[in-house]
Amino acid sequence: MSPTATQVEVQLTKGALGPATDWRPKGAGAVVQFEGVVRPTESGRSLRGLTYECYEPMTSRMLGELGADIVEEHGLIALRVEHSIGFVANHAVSFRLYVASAHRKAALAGMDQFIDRMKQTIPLWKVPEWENGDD
Amino acid sequence: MSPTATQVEVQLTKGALGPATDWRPKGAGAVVQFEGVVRPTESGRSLRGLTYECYEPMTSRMLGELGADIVEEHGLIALRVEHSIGFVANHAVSFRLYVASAHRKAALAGMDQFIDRMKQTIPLWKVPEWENGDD
Amino acid sequence: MTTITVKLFGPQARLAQKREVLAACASDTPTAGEVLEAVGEACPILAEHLDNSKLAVNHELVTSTDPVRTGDEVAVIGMLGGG
Amino acid sequence: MTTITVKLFGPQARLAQKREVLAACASDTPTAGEVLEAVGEACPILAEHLDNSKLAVNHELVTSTDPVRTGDEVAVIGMLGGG
Repeated sequence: MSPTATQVEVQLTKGALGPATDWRPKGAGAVVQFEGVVRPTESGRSLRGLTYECYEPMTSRMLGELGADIVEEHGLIALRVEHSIGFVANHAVSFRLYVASAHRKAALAGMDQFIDRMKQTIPLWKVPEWENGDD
Repeated sequence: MSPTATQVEVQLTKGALGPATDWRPKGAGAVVQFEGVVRPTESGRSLRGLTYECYEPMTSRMLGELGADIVEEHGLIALRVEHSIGFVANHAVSFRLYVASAHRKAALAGMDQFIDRMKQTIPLWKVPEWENGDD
Repeated sequence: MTTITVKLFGPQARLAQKREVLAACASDTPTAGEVLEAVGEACPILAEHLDNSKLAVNHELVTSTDPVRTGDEVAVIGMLGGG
Repeated sequence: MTTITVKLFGPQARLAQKREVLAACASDTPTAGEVLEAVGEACPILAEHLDNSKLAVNHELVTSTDPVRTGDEVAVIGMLGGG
């Protein structure tokens, strides 16, 4: 069975992500939510935040394809990914991944693998904005 | 460094858990939230829900000790566990675990291990309430 | 001969249809293992479901050789993979 | 001789201080590998940062032997472990 469109949702948002929603697909026994928060330092240097760039429509399409692959490989019920585009200040949320499955192990494994592959294959970049001046 | 009380929070609640809160400890780069949802069938039989029992104060104390162990072993920033006591109907949330860390891998590994050990060692029981009559 | 009141929880309490069992031990100074065995004798339907169980004495898990004394609060902590 | 306009993103765009590079290829029918090499020649500061990069041609990742044609939309997809 190949995943349907309704099982995978992708949303790119300008700036920091808003609060999480009560996402709980029917039939799920385990719902896991991962949030990536911008940290104020990188390699010991102080940041103001990060600027994210995408290459649409390729970015959304590839995130959707990756989500569908992960849903299928791990037998998940549904997956939703939210990512910021543009500047996100320290301490704000720039990435949120929701995964729903019947059981916990599949949800956690699918989540981990989605993020690994996202970093390797998705056209989505981050640029550090240093605290003092340009780079 | 052994974890401080403020790093680990335990909350047992009568009935289904309410909505998740915006839990995001200072310094966290990765915040993961796991929800356990009561599923309407078990071993092919229909349920009305599950009844959870604890043995206080042992249950809360051991959850706190487990949380502190996991925080220390995985170098986490903080951990919060919420669990229902009493009857929880199908499709409602009976368990929620939040884990915060600097990076993703530690958060996911700590979460997985907390739940594994919780099932093995914590005095917290579930009893199925079957759809038709008693058991 | 000592009789210890032992609390039951969860699936074990359902199975036994009671929340407490009186465990009659031959010894005046029974070990936790002897108390657990006496629980199975007092409530045979539980006997085969005690393999993964431990006793808590005064809210602390103990091993089977630890002593149980009259007046201790004793509970069967059965681990059935719930949660 | 073909000149291909190639888009840059993220850290690579910052490094090059531009969002597009004109890649001059000797061949009239260059491969993606030749275009990527020409990007490094046109913008030497990028050359050592193209090892983990691929080209996207019309929003599809291609391999280094795939052809690039005039009029294609071409972008460097550099993977730097972001996200």
